[in-house]
Amino acid sequence: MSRILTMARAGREALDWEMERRDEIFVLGEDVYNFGGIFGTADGFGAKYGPERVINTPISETGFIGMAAGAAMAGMHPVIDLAYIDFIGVCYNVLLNTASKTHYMSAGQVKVPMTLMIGTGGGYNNAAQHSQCLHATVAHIPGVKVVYPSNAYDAKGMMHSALRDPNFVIYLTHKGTAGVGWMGTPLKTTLSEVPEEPYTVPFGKIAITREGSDITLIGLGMSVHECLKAADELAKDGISAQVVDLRSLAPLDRDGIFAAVKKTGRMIVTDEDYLSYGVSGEVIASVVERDPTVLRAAPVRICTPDIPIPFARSMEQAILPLAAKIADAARKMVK
Amino acid sequence: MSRILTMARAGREALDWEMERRDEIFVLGEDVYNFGGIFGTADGFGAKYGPERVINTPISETGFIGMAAGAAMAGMHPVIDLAYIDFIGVCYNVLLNTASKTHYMSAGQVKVPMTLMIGTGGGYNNAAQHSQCLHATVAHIPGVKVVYPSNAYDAKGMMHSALRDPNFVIYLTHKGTAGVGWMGTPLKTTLSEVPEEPYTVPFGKIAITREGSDITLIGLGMSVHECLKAADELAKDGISAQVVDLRSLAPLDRDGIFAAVKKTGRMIVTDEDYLSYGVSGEVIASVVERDPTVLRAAPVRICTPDIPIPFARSMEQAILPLAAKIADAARKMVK
Amino acid sequence: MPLSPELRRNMYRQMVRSRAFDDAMIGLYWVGKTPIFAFANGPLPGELHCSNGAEPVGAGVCAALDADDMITADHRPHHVAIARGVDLNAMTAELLGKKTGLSQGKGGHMHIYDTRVNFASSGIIAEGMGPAAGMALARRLQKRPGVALTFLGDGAANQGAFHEVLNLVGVMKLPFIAVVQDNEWGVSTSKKESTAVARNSDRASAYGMAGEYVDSNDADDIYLAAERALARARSGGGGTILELRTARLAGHFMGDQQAYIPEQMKQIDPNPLYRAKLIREGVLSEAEAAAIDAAATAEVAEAMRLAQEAPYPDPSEAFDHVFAGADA
Amino acid sequence: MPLSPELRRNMYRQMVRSRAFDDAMIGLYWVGKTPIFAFANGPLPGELHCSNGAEPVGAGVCAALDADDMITADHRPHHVAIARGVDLNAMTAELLGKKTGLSQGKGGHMHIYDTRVNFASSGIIAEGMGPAAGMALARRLQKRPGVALTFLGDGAANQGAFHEVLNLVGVMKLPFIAVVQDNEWGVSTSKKESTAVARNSDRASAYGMAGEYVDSNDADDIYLAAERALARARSGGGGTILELRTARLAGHFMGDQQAYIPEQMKQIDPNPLYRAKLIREGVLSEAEAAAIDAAATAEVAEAMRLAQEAPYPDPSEAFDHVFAGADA
Ligand SMILES: Cc1ncc(C[n+]2csc(CCOP(=O)(O)OP(=O)(O)O)c2C)c(N)n1
Ligand SMILES: Cc1ncc(C[n+]2csc(CCOP(=O)(O)OP(=O)(O)O)c2C)c(N)n1
Ligand SMILES: [Mg+2]
Ligand SMILES: [Mg+2]
Repeated sequence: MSRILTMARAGREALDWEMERRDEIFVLGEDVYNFGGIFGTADGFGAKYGPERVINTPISETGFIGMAAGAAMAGMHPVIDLAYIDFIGVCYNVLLNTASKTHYMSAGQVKVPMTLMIGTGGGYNNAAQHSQCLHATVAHIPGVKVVYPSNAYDAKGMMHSALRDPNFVIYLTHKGTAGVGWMGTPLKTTLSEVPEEPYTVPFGKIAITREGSDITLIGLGMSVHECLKAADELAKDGISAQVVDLRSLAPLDRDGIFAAVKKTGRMIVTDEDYLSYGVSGEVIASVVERDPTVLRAAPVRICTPDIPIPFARSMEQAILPLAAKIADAARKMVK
Repeated sequence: MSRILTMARAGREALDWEMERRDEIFVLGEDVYNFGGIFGTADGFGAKYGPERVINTPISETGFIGMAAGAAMAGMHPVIDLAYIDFIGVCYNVLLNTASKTHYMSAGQVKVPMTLMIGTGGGYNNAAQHSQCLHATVAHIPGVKVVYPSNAYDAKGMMHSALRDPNFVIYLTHKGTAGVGWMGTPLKTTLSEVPEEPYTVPFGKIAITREGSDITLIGLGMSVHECLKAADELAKDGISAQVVDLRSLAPLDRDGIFAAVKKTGRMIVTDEDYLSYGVSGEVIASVVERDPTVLRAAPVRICTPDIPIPFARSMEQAILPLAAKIADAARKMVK
Repeated sequence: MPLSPELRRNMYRQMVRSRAFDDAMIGLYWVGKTPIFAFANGPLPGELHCSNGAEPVGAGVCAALDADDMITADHRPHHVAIARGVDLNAMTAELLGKKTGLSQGKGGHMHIYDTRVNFASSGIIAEGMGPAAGMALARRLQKRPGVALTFLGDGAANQGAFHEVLNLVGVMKLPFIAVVQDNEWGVSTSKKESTAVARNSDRASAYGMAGEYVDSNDADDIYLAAERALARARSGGGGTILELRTARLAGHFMGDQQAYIPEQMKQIDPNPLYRAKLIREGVLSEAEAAAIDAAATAEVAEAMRLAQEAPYPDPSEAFDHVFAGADA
Repeated sequence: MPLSPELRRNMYRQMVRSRAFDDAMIGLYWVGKTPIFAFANGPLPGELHCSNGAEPVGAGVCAALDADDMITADHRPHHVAIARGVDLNAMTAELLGKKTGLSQGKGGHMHIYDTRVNFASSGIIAEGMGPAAGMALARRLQKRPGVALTFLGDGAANQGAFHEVLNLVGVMKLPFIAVVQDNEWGVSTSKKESTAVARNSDRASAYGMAGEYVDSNDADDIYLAAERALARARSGGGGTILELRTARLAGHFMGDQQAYIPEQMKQIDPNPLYRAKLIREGVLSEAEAAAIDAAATAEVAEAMRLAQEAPYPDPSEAFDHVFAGADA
């Protein structure tokens, strides 16, 4: 049976299913016991699984993520809630040098199966230190898988995949897509039919979220939804836009991206992360290094510019990669 | 008067000149007092300037870089030695959220003039946690300038520029280019005529390190020298390669890059940092988003693949972006 | 300075100014956020961490400071900022994201900067530790007076930055005070659950520095303890961990129902207690106290009026202030 | 277990095995690096941090361990690895970057992993803290026995990770021991210059745990202190900071001239002292001691021979082991 779920509830369902069956999975993070984590992915788990498997931690991200890595090395599968990606600064070494590299440095002797859930993004006026995306920063680390569902179906399937993966997986969710109360009414396009049975969504495959023939709009997380909105606008002008959801940054589906761009010959990459040294450059380079001649026009990037996120709504809205900008760029490119 | 200097000595000369004249400059980091920092940039400064201005710190990178940021906010200009960029993991928050964003978040009330010197790179079998480049990681942060001299002339001029800049500047040096003893004989191409007088090299301008007309080889730090070696090889085959030294990642000279690529119609981007979500993608995207038709062939990236750096020389040499790979790719592209 | 009536009246005044400010902000915060709550809605969007209950900390410590002293505060900065003398109009405007705000709308409530009174704050836990130590170091190098204080929560004392910076302060004997505000909670996690010792001030011995705990949430006691720590710092005696029992009456942030707080842990409002004490001890008459209360309410109302009338920044201003100097 | 002759002979044996290993590595290290020194040259490239002088720490602590116990070590891991029983042939081959190495040449000397004996090490300062705590936690969750130990330097005790993890250990009462090896230096910076307290073991009170300092660099004393800490951990008594005075006779790493060390701080070699003590106390005869010494030298020579004869990994192997499972 399928129901329409939010991403947060869909992810929770997968985690719950796996935890019921596998003793090696436990959850830790700040306030996971009472609050169930930033998106409520462990909502109610405190009562259900007890404080041994749902561990409230001090505000010690280096300490508890390092601890999680050690538990993973010793046969557990920790699931960590890091709330906001802005906080990676205080624990980056564990991501960069420990969890991601131990398997390699030990030539496979040691496995580090752990899932790190992090919320990304802004758009709700939380200013420069609580609105960042930074997904390119974590995706630049070798030895970690980075996935980024943008709808409930993928949220559940990718959570199952993450929990069954013998590697360090960073599972990102844009705050605005999760469908949690404090971010307002869930976006329609994030809600999807979610089967009750468990299923996996493989990493490293893009999704074609909307078919189209004139132009390819590529996004991830929240920007997928901005692309979809833009595609609706463009349809009114008779422009048929294909929308690609990257879904997985590491591995990145370069074949899928290339095929999708080739189909229309035009590409716009949207990204709420900072423009430079990020996803947008990587995606464009991945296409043109195969064959620049598939492009009938110069590719365009609609990203957050290289500036800290301003607090005031007037300024923040102006710098975000919103649908109107995407649609404008698409119109210029197609005409 | 000019002399031939190593990068390390050239940078030291600039720092010494500024410190002699400006009380607000002081140096801090692990072992700077006795060892003068990783490249000896503060060699002998302990005796000359005393322990108040040359501060040996505990192994507390979050603590002392945070402290440096506060000193900068209060009118000083700290110069920090962080040794290896692999260590950013334990202090990343100071870079990401404090030093880079305070000026913006205070709407210009607070300035954070500080210079963070970091060594990058491998090639000497120091394995996965002491050989990384990670320059894309720091260059992705808005509000920080990231510069990367690759020869002695620029090392001095950019050090003067950094010390006179009212912003947070990350000054990177590839260990293999610095010309310090423990990395062996200095590379010829890093040594240059260095005037005794102070001078500045502006940030945000590429250097054309070698003129050429058939293909443009773009690099930074160590990979500039691999490009130069490749260009020598290619010259023997009658291929004229232009070599571009990016020198500055933030700001990035997109105009200069575009012009250099347009001139030859062919580009290879080399980078010792991990391939994905790095400099190579950004450089390629910067060109094609202006005009993909300047390219007469698909651009090629010669970078360190997305794997941790292996220890053994047989494996490390195989994954580094060395001249032979660059020359091979160039030959294929030109013929 | 002894506890003069003047000083105590002023501490009370700062406490009610801070409370009036927070109450006004809470009122405004809910505009546009009911019946459906979302951070992004209304004229005061984003997260909001109010200081209700912690006013004695700001008032008591700041009353003991000199103009030369420097402060870094955390995600809950209002009570400290106000007691320190941060421009109330400009601070109000900043919370509303207006052009007339301290940071011209760029900062918001966690990023309060007022260089006029050496005040800064930021939103990453324990982030203020290093910068405060650096401010203290800068003054020493510049041969200028000034003690640096960082205000942080009890939860923040478990961050690595706390340890690294206190060790640096200990080694360098910097004039530095870590004001640990013990409200027993870090979001929904109790101090008992998160902290291996009952008092963070006892951790001072790990850094060769002084530690003091004040158990009362009373401005007088806090003032006197701050004076002791400041005297130590000014005379070259090094740093102090000054831990102050306080309260967090309005929850972690707006929207926090505090259902996790057991009945016996309900916290007491310090402001009416201090008011009653000053009246009881003849420092204030009821009428004088009422006048202070009314003045604070009026001052905040005026600040709010000005802020609401002020313009929003132009979208293009987002691109200003990324860099200082020629690239600005 | 009491200090039996058998145990003490074995500790001595581990000390000389470790010394023989390091001396052999130092010899090989300089091959190809004279007259001009460069990290990259010769059959043993990269940085090399030898354990000469610290052998009693590895021998004394590891002699007290059970097979179930788990270790994370730091950039100076040889003495601990060898005393723990890491495969000496495979470890030697790893330092030489050979296919037969513990990590098939991927790790090098700072990244020694041998899951057979629950041993891991890594090169970022204090990085082993969290993983060791996690191993202890895993065992608790799995209802399996085992104490986790992390070996780190005195310099590492000023890292944030030290604080965060000890607090976690304190709160969770994990069976955990932080073995702080006090050799008085972190590279060229003295403990006095870098650390606000004389003894890191005194910092234990900041985490509600036990702290003990052993001043002798003597394997017997270290063994007994380790036994006390282990007994506490096994009986649910929580963690210990066990700080051990030790020595760093071969400098921070190869190439370090140690010119910064003043004459009066010159360190003493513990190995001949322990040898003489065991002979004096009748635990070993001179001949038995000589036999142990000779056996160690021979064992290392054989390991070196095997390692030198072994093949280098094929360049293409660099791409293996990035991920486990289907993507491997
Ligand atoms: C490094 C980091 N981790 C987590 C957070 C999220 N966070 C914000 S406030 C807070 C609780 C802080 O508790 P405490 O320091 O006691 O201050 P209080 O809120 O009680 O005043 C947390 C966990 C953060 N801002 N930064
Ligand atoms: C986070 C980090 N900072 C700096 C270094 C460089 N480094 C390697 S060993 C070392 C000194 C360590 O001193 P200590 O912990 O006392 O160990 P010892 O070398 O004395 O055994 C330093 C600074 C590092 N590896 N990691
Ligand atoms: Mg608190
Ligand atoms: Mg040491």
